[in-house]
Amino acid sequence: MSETERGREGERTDRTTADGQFGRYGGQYVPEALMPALEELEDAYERYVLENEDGFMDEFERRIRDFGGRPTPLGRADRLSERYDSEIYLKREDLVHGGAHKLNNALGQVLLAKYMGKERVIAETGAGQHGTATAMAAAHLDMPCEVYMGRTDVNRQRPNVFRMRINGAEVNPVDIGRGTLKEAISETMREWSRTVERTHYVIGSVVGPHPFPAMVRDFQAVISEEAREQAREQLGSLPDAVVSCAGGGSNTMGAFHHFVPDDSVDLYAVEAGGSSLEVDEEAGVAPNSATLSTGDEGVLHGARTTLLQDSDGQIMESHSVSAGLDYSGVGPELAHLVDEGRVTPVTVDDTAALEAFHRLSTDEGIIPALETSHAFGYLHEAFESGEDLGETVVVNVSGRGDKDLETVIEETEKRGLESAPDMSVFETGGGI
Amino acid sequence: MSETERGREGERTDRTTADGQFGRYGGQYVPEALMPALEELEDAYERYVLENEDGFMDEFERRIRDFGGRPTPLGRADRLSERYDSEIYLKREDLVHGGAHKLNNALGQVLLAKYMGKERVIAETGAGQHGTATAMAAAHLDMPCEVYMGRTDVNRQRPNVFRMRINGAEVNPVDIGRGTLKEAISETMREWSRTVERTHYVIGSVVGPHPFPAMVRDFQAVISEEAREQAREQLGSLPDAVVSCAGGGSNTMGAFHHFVPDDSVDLYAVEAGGSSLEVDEEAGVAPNSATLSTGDEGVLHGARTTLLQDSDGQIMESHSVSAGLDYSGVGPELAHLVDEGRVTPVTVDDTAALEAFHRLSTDEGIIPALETSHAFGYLHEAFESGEDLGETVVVNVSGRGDKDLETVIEETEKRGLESAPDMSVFETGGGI
Amino acid sequence: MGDDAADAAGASGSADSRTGTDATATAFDGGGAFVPYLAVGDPTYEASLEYVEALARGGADLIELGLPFSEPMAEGPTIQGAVTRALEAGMTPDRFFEFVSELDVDVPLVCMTYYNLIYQYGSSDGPRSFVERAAEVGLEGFVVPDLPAEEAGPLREACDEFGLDLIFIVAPTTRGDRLERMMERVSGYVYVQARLGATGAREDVSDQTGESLERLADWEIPKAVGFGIKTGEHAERIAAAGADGIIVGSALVDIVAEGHEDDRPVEETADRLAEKARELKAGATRGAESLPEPEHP
Amino acid sequence: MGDDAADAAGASGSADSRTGTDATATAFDGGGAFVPYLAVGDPTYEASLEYVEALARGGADLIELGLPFSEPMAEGPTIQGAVTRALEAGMTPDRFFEFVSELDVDVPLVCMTYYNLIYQYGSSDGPRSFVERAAEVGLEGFVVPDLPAEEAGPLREACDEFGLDLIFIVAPTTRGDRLERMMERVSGYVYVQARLGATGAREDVSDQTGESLERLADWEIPKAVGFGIKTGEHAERIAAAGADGIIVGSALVDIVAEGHEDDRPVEETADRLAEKARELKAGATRGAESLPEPEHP
Ligand SMILES: Cc1ncc(COP(=O)(O)O)c(C=O)c1O
Ligand SMILES: Cc1ncc(COP(=O)(O)O)c(C=O)c1O
Repeated sequence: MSETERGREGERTDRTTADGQFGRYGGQYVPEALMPALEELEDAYERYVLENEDGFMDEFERRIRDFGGRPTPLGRADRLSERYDSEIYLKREDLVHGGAHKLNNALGQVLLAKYMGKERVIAETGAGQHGTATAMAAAHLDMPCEVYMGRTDVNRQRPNVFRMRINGAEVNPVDIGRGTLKEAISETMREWSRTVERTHYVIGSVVGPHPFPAMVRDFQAVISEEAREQAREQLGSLPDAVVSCAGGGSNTMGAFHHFVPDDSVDLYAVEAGGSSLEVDEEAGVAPNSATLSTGDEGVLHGARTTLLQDSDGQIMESHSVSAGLDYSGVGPELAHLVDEGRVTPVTVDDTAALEAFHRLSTDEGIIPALETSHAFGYLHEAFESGEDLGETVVVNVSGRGDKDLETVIEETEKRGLESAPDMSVFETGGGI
Repeated sequence: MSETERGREGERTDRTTADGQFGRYGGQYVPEALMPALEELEDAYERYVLENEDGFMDEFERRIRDFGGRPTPLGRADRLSERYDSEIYLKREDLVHGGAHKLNNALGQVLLAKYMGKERVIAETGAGQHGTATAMAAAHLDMPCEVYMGRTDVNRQRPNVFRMRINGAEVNPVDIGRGTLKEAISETMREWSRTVERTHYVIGSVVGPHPFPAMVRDFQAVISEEAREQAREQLGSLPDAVVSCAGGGSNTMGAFHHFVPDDSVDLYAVEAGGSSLEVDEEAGVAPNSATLSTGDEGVLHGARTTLLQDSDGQIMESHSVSAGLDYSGVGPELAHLVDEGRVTPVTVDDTAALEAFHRLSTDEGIIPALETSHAFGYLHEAFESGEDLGETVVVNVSGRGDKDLETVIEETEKRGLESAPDMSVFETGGGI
Repeated sequence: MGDDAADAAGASGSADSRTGTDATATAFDGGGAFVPYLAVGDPTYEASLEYVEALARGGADLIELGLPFSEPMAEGPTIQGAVTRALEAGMTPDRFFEFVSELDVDVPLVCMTYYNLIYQYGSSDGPRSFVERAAEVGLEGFVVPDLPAEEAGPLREACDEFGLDLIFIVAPTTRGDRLERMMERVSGYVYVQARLGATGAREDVSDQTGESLERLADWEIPKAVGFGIKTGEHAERIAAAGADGIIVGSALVDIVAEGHEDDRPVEETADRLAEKARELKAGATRGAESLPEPEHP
Repeated sequence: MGDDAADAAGASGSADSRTGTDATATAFDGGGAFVPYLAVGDPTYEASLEYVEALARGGADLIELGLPFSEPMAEGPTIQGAVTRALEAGMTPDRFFEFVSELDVDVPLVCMTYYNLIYQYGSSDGPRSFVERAAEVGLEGFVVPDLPAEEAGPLREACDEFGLDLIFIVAPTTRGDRLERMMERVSGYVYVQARLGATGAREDVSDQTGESLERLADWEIPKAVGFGIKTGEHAERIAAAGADGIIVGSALVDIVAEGHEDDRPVEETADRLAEKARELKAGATRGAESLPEPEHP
């Protein structure tokens, strides 16, 4: 297919603004019933977020500071810096209320729903991080909240389900298909179609139909806004590289956004390489979620973007040890930045991510989320293989790993990783 | 016993400085083997902490900012403010790295150990909060770390044991007695006696022999230093009251310290009332840990202070639904401030604390630690009973409640609390 | 893409240049048209052939054939179930086209599927290959639930090229500008969504239907109402409210699902489908007959 | 507290004004004194009486009687076990004093306990009541592991009032100023801690012992070495290094614990204790005899 055809295909013929398009990605591929809601949301996005009508952005900034704990630090990682003979700095989104960058977006959207006069919010969640962030934001802003979560995920992410319930949110298990994130998103879209007039759908990443990718990016862009300023203050210059893990791409876009115009700053989006980059077309399964690296263009959950799909266009299941990266799509803007060569997509497999988890924990005293561990896995592989990421590298610590302890221990043991601490303290039962 | 006798008893005859005394409390009641270490520590405390020798305090402040996430916000609690018709502000120590104020102290002490040339640190832990904070700080500063923890606690606080191990700390189960905090402290003291020359003991609260109570307070005082400044900036005045939960008293002393000279600010230390304020002398058990409210003077773990003890002077076991408040002693300075009438000790029972846990979670989107919930329990009881705490009240949110989810759910169910969300989402098993 | 292309795309969907097969529109000529939906390949290719033929026997005026997509974002649980069964039994776009070729019915056939399958088909991205192949096997048009008019330019273009219809769904929330835009683009018939929510058979027939039909009163294209029609009586009421046809999916898929779960012979399920079709067709016809003579131009 | 009181307290412990019973110091007169420790009430009040008497029979020159405290901060696991058993069997300060009254031995007895029990005893806070009662039942002094010289003012004062000894522990880490301070306060004998760590029987006898004894060479008070002495041979080596006596706790408590766990008759355990006492006393005596004649003033 020629560039011209592609260009044509991506173009939209009668949109009043071009905001929804990132090169040939983006758009609004949703049931007609949702289109009016998207138009309403576009309008609200433009007025409140872009133009700060009624002081919306002022209130958002105040709340994400006082409730969310911003700004988060940019701190030097002493031992990693020594290890790699380079200045490694950590942008600490793990310190945001709730333990991940997810609240930046959830708080922004729930507040927007309030300004729009919506009566309730709904959200999908996979591992439960976005669901808990939305539940917290909704409790904080006194907004009824329902979260859709696949039954399998409900059962394997109990602590996050507890947290949502304790924050007063309803959790609706989705008993369809495999009962994981993909089904939860589809079900939330359906629920939104049913109740669209009074409900806002708080989507969890820079995915979905316009204006979500742009709006979620804008709420997350506070990460790079702060980091850029902090780097200039603390280092006297911009970093040479920013490294971030990419599932849907929200922490990535947040960490990259304000650096995109800085040509000297290399941007690395680290995807989950899972157990292998090969796919099993027959089974419809990709043993990874390396969408940017191995996927191709298609339409999923409301947007044209890069996807994991078979040659027919059926969506493939992704697989990663990290639930938050386990998604078959990726945000359209990130897909575009990769096409443009502005962002370099790389992958890190499950084992390397686990090793990086342990490395950061013992070297720096920060237990990262398994998602985040992928970013550190790449940092390691790059420096170990002699690839020079530059003199100063900022890694975005998208979240903390408390939620992942059981998984990490199990997977570490299964693999017999040397870098892991042994847990035999539990085995020698004392006589109490 | 007359005041004079008490004054005499508390006096020390040949100390060069009076720092170790808070009225008649404090001192250094430790085995002789530890005395030289305490003298060395006093010296280091004076030079590094009080006089900022070698820029120690500068480094501490930088690290507690960039690694620990300080300053933490002082944020308005909108719905609580409405509920109580008073301005309620939250000092957000739950946002400190690790999820509690504990890191302020742990980071300070591990850094001090480094400046002192120590080769390793040891710490006791009960619920695991101080142990995890110390393990994080030790990993961050590249210091070997061993944590002593009662066997019972090891078994019931698995996630925190995982976190310590993952941060590279050794966890040594203590197979003595009931295997809880009291035994862990005694065992850590013993281990310190054995290896005192190369080891620093990172004690977890404002307890123990001088200089620990003063030093831990100084590391925690950053809480009130920030809060006082933030209150002046955000409210234009000092608050009328500061409310904080008290176990050993470190978050309390931290939250109170800079307000102590402000006579207009009332200070409330909220203790765990457990299931009852009565005690069972026969069994040696107090079904609470209301040391300030019900205990009396004695000597425990190196200091003269207020204790839960029977009439013989045997230490009584304390009991609270919140592991972090479950201690039979309290810091000597806090005991003194209560005697002086500067701090008002109050108690909140298990059930009221659980209710407050749910209230803060659903009203404000902040899941507090069970320890912290006691502070909110008092806030509620005071306002509901018509006692006016003032126009602006600061509550110290000493930690987050992720660690407490299982306990809360169990205890909530057991009590059939109405305020709690029901968890039946887990019961209707889907056909996956 | 230059302005020319954009103009061309824009023009292609305008009311006057609307192309497409006559067949689809003609299916509604008598009024009270019955438009059933089934997921192709549910529960197997063979059974599915029988079922579709049974619907034709039962009086279908036009059939919507679902090509299963792994993420059926607009469907309720019933059709999701059908889609899952069909995919598990190996349905693919190529098998779907084979199915259409093999099918022995003489009513117009429309393909209902999601845009990604259309977009990915063939050697180059873009909808053209899919439309070309659809035309070859004799399909008359498309319903694409995740393709609003705004994103439909390229598919509209390909449909024009091959003379196929592009049917849009009008939702209860669709108003004003959006209706205009859609009217310019639609061909064949318009799918009127009876109420908010995903597909699925419901007991009641929504009040929103009458309102929706009113908003479309001046559209010169047949209006078929779907979402939640379950019985002949429903069908009658909808047709009596002015719909040119009724679209029924979940109520039929339920019969397929039951047959599958209870392990009934294919013949038996086919007979039940035909019978249900007759009930619905009869209802629609009664409804249509109760209407005053249409004032055709 | 005024300066007077402070002076008084300071003075009371000075080398020349040191008071106390003669009994304790005298126990070391022959050199190679054997000082056993047992936790009173372990495992029962009655058995404990037999055990202490057995130690006296075995040649004890002075006995340290442990009054169990719930937080034995300075003890190793062996003595912690003893303390726990004794507390569970109902030992209290009053029962302890009763025990001392009832005990039929004629060597000096010293009470080893933690400061909180001393402080809380009686109707008023402060150590005086405890010391008064101790004097009444015939105790000769105190070893208080959590009471360093700096905190010992009030207890020293009460001891002076009732003529009892206050024994301090000198640790391997105790040096310079601290030694001076202690020398001014100590009476009866000084407890030389053989090495760092909590109490507990060990296989080796630490090199630190000789060094410690050297640091105390000019103290005019008997030096008893404890921590880790387990056999007659250990005892001999320690005494030969210049100790005036050896203190043995864990090795004896081990025998009590074994007797309890194996459910042996009290008599049998008492005999084993007496035998162990004889072994230790003999070793200490041999060690003392190997020394050059002391240059007493
Ligand atoms: C900590 C953390 N990092 C990263 C991600 C991936 O999402 P995104 O790519 O949108 O940042 C998640 C998703 O749950 C997450 O929890
Ligand atoms: C969150 C939290 N708050 C309070 C406490 C009580 O300790 P302190 O009284 O020293 O602040 C603890 C102890 O573990 C804690 O974890």
